[in-house]
Amino acid sequence: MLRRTIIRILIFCLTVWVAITVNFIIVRATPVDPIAGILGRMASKGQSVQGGAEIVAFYRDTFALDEPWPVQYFMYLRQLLSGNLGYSLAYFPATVGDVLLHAIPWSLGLLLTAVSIAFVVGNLLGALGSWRRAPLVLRGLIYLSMTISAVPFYLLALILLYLFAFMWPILPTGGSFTVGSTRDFSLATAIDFIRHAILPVGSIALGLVGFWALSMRGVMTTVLDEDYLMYGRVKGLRERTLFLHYGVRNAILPQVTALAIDMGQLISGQVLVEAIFNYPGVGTVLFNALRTSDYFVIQGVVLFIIVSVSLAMLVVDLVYPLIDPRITAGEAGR
Amino acid sequence: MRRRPATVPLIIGATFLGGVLLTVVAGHVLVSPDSTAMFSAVPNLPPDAAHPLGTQSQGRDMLAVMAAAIPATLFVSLLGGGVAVIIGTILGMTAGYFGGVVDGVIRTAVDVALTIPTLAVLILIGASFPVVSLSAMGFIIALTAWMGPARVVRAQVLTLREREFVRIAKLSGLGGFRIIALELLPNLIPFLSAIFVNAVVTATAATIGLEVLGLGPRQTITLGNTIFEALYYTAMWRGMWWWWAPPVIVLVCLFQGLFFIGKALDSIANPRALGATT
Amino acid sequence: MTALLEIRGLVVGYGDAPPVLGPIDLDMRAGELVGLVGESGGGKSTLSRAVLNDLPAGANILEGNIALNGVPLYPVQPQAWRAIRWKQIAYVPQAALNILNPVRRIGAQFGDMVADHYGVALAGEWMQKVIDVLTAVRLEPAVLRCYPHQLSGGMRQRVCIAMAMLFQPQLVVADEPTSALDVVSQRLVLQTLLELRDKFGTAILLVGHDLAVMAQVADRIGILFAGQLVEYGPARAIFKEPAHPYARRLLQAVPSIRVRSDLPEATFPSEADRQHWSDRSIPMRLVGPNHQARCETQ
Amino acid sequence: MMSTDLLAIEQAGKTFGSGRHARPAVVDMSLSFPSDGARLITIAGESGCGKTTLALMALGFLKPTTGEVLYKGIALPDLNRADFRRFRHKVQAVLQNPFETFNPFYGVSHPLHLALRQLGVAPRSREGKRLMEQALEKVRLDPGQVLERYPHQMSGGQLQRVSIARAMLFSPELIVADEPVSMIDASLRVLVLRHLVDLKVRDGINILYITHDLSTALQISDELLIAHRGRIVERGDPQEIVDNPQDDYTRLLVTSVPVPDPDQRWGQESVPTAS
Repeated sequence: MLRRTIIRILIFCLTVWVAITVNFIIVRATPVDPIAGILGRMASKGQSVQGGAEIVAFYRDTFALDEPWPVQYFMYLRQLLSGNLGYSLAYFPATVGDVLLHAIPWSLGLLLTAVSIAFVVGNLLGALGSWRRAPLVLRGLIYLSMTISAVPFYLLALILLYLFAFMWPILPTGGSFTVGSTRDFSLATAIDFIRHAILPVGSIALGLVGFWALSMRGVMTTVLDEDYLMYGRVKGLRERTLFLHYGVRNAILPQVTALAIDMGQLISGQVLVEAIFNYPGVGTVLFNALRTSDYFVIQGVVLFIIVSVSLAMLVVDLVYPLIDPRITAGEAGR
Repeated sequence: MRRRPATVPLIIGATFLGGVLLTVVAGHVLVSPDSTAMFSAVPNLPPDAAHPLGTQSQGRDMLAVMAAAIPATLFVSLLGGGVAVIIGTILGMTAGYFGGVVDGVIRTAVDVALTIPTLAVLILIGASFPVVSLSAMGFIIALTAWMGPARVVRAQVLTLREREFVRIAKLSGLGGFRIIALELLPNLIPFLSAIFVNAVVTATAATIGLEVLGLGPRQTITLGNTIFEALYYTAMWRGMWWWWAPPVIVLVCLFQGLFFIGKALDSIANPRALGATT
Repeated sequence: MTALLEIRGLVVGYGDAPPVLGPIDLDMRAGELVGLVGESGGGKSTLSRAVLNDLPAGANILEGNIALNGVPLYPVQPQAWRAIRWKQIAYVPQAALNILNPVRRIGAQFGDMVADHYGVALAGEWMQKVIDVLTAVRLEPAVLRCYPHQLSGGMRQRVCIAMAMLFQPQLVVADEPTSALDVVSQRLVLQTLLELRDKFGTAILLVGHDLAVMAQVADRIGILFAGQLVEYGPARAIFKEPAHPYARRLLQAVPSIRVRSDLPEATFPSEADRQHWSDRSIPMRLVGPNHQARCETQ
Repeated sequence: MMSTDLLAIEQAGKTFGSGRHARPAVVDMSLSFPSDGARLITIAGESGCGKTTLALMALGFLKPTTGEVLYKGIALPDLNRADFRRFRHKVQAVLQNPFETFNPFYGVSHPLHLALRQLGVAPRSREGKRLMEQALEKVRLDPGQVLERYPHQMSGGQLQRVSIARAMLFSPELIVADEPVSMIDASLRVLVLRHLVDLKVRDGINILYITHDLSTALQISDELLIAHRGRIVERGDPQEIVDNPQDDYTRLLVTSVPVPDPDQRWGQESVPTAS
């Protein structure tokens, strides 16, 4: 148990280190001086660079750009460890950290809501659909959700956006609040907030439901073939007991692992959905940074995504033994 | 008793993909390929007889754009998916068959790569080195899709390796690589075809994703670039549905087609995973 | 004396394909241990699953019936079956790693049975009963707190026997209960079954492939070949005076642990032999007291 | 002491894993096949006693952690290329599960073809056909029927006999038979074993028979070794061991084997204690 945890944490550290190093290499591997190059590119696009000189000076100092590579690498690691991701070029003097801090709660809320809805609905749908006496309507629903989930989130987002904000304009086209509204703790604010979240959450959840339903159904069909289910049935147990305690309880375990594995894909998809709805999360920050070549924000967001996905997977992996008695009890019993 | 459960999804999948290809044919028949050029037509025209899918703001004919974009996108997807499967298969087989340290290294690499959201890395690469050619895009995209094949192939090889027929082949004097090629590979063919389709799906999603963010090959017309431009020039807000809808619909059909074919191949490769309802 | 279990003209098949089993006529008395042997695909498992109303998907009873205490079990009334299951006919499965729910403690799995059949929680009197059956199979009550993978194969199999005996059914069907166990555990499991039979008067239908095991525990032995019951009689009569050619071959193929003897010449049964053994036109006839076989008169 | 045995396993031990997870599968097992005359040696024991690990070491598939396996007096890792090739050819095996011994992708003839190619004979040549027919006739299979089929079209008994025929192509000196009959119907087991005995008597091939079934071991072996938890606990003449077991575990094992006679039932007094 302890061994497994340590190995898992080591893999986490390795992942983060690889990500950070790749980041470092990519920046240095670009043929031009990163800072000058970026400022130059921005200037050529006609964007004003407030405090350009200060930024250059700051970077030369903190990242020791005049020193040889190993020193640069060391300085870079030290800055990162102290949480310093640099300045935003577009919003100077805001730091990348500030920009991220504003965006993270939005992204996290969006992700958690969508994933929880989809995980519960999808698994329930898949489990029920694999059970012997599932009604035809349910099976049709599963099939529908499965075909929908074959389409990436961002395309679903475009389609939903057109359907519910343009063709049939019942929902806002983007943002998180109506522009100019006062954000107080009133019911109207809450409704406004929810109305803005429906489409982004919906396009992610809709894309995920079929995915979970499909894989749950796959796992359930193997579970249904298991000896313990046959034995339970011969024992004359009720369908409900068999379904919940013998079927779903066993099938949900591999689903949780799958949740961890697909986290990376999930977040990649969310980035685009946020950008399409102009939702003020990390994805939109990234999208805007790409448009303005705000290089350090791009770098910061990418690092942040990698670290948080790794962290999420680490947590799932460490929590998993708690729900699978074969791992914990197995170790204790020996 | 033995029904081929794969037939129906295979037909549905082929129909969707057929529809996508038909668009290309229609484009070549109905409009000149030169109509993809800027201002070869009046901009912002809704669909009519001369421009069956209308024109966009830079005066390109949308049907001609689609006829050019679909092959370009398919090229990137197939190249990316194919390279990913080759890399994944080689790594998976090596890890699974030889085990030990080799396996440990490859498995850790796969685990680490799976943890890293690939789109994020692609964004970083795309932002640092502007991608110029479709082939370059294909190879970069392959970096996002090799882990799945490597995992699946490794797992398959691990179970096959313990099968007694491998021992018998060893007793007949076959060496490691010949055992992989002669005894293991033939049994993996159905798996590999299913894996390939899945890799193409992953590759397509990643390509389009990058392009929609504006990080695609700049000078080329692709489905993703078309969507990016439509969004950039606020086509939806201007009511120009003929600009953004065709690439979206073609992509939806492409993904549906690949989904159904992948499902059919999956059920051939792994009959146990078949749902009771199919 | 009426039989506990009567099987009359039972035919089982998949759709329109030729039947895989039957017609079978067989009866069991209360408290009796009947052994069914035969090669794989011979129909012994299909027969036991018909008794349990747990035929594999697609298989159906085409003709005949099974009666328990004179009451026909088919056609099946789902509600009535839940009442018969486990209270009257229980089951000891083949020892498989996954026969018990891997993510539920043994105690909870006993609890499921009590709750679903009697609608009460596992406590008080019921808890005492569970502890009693566990003691009867030589297990500590502590196993109730264990997960299945924490027990050895032999222990899991004894848990299954305890589960089968909890409601003191009249009949227990045991399908190859020891085929996955080593001989030491096999002996323990079989002797436990015998003790419980003596204690509760439960009849046991034991399905197996090992004639030597049957010699140790069975009162009567039925031999199945190609879906037919070819011989049925008291264990001693089967061993001393086998009548059917397949039964004779089967016996010849059982090596003894006592005396070393020469192995028979390696002649494999020909297609013609197999055709002849499964000839349905030959009726079952009495070849000795209580002993019948499907063979021509000598 | 110079050993010129055909195959000798000398105090071989095998431990899987390391450190806290170390699990010794085989401890100090020795046995040898002399170069003169053919013998059938049996290792009997329950699952997990180390018998299959030993078989894999004898075949050179596993390297012992301690001790060594010698072929004609030379430890396996020290064999030169030519000698190792000879060892590979002359020490053959029949494995446990006939349905897994054959690659489902190919026909039943595939392993026979592989063997012939290894011997430098084209499988489709007249010579190749003759060799295959000869080998199949030794196990009383009709070559015409067998060679055209796929594994799933045959019974376990038939497949196991094809496996024996495959081994025979190499004119082996030793065949390791790892539970060759445990997956075969009871009525056919003895017949397949009979073929093994014939190989010894008729063709002069040594047999290492690995089994959990003490009864068949008694019937066919010249020497019997009882394995328990990775160690050989008793060895000697089979009848002697069965009649008069010295070791406690052997005694428990012998008394637990069911006797096929309703008049010799287990006594209630000697129920083994829970394991």
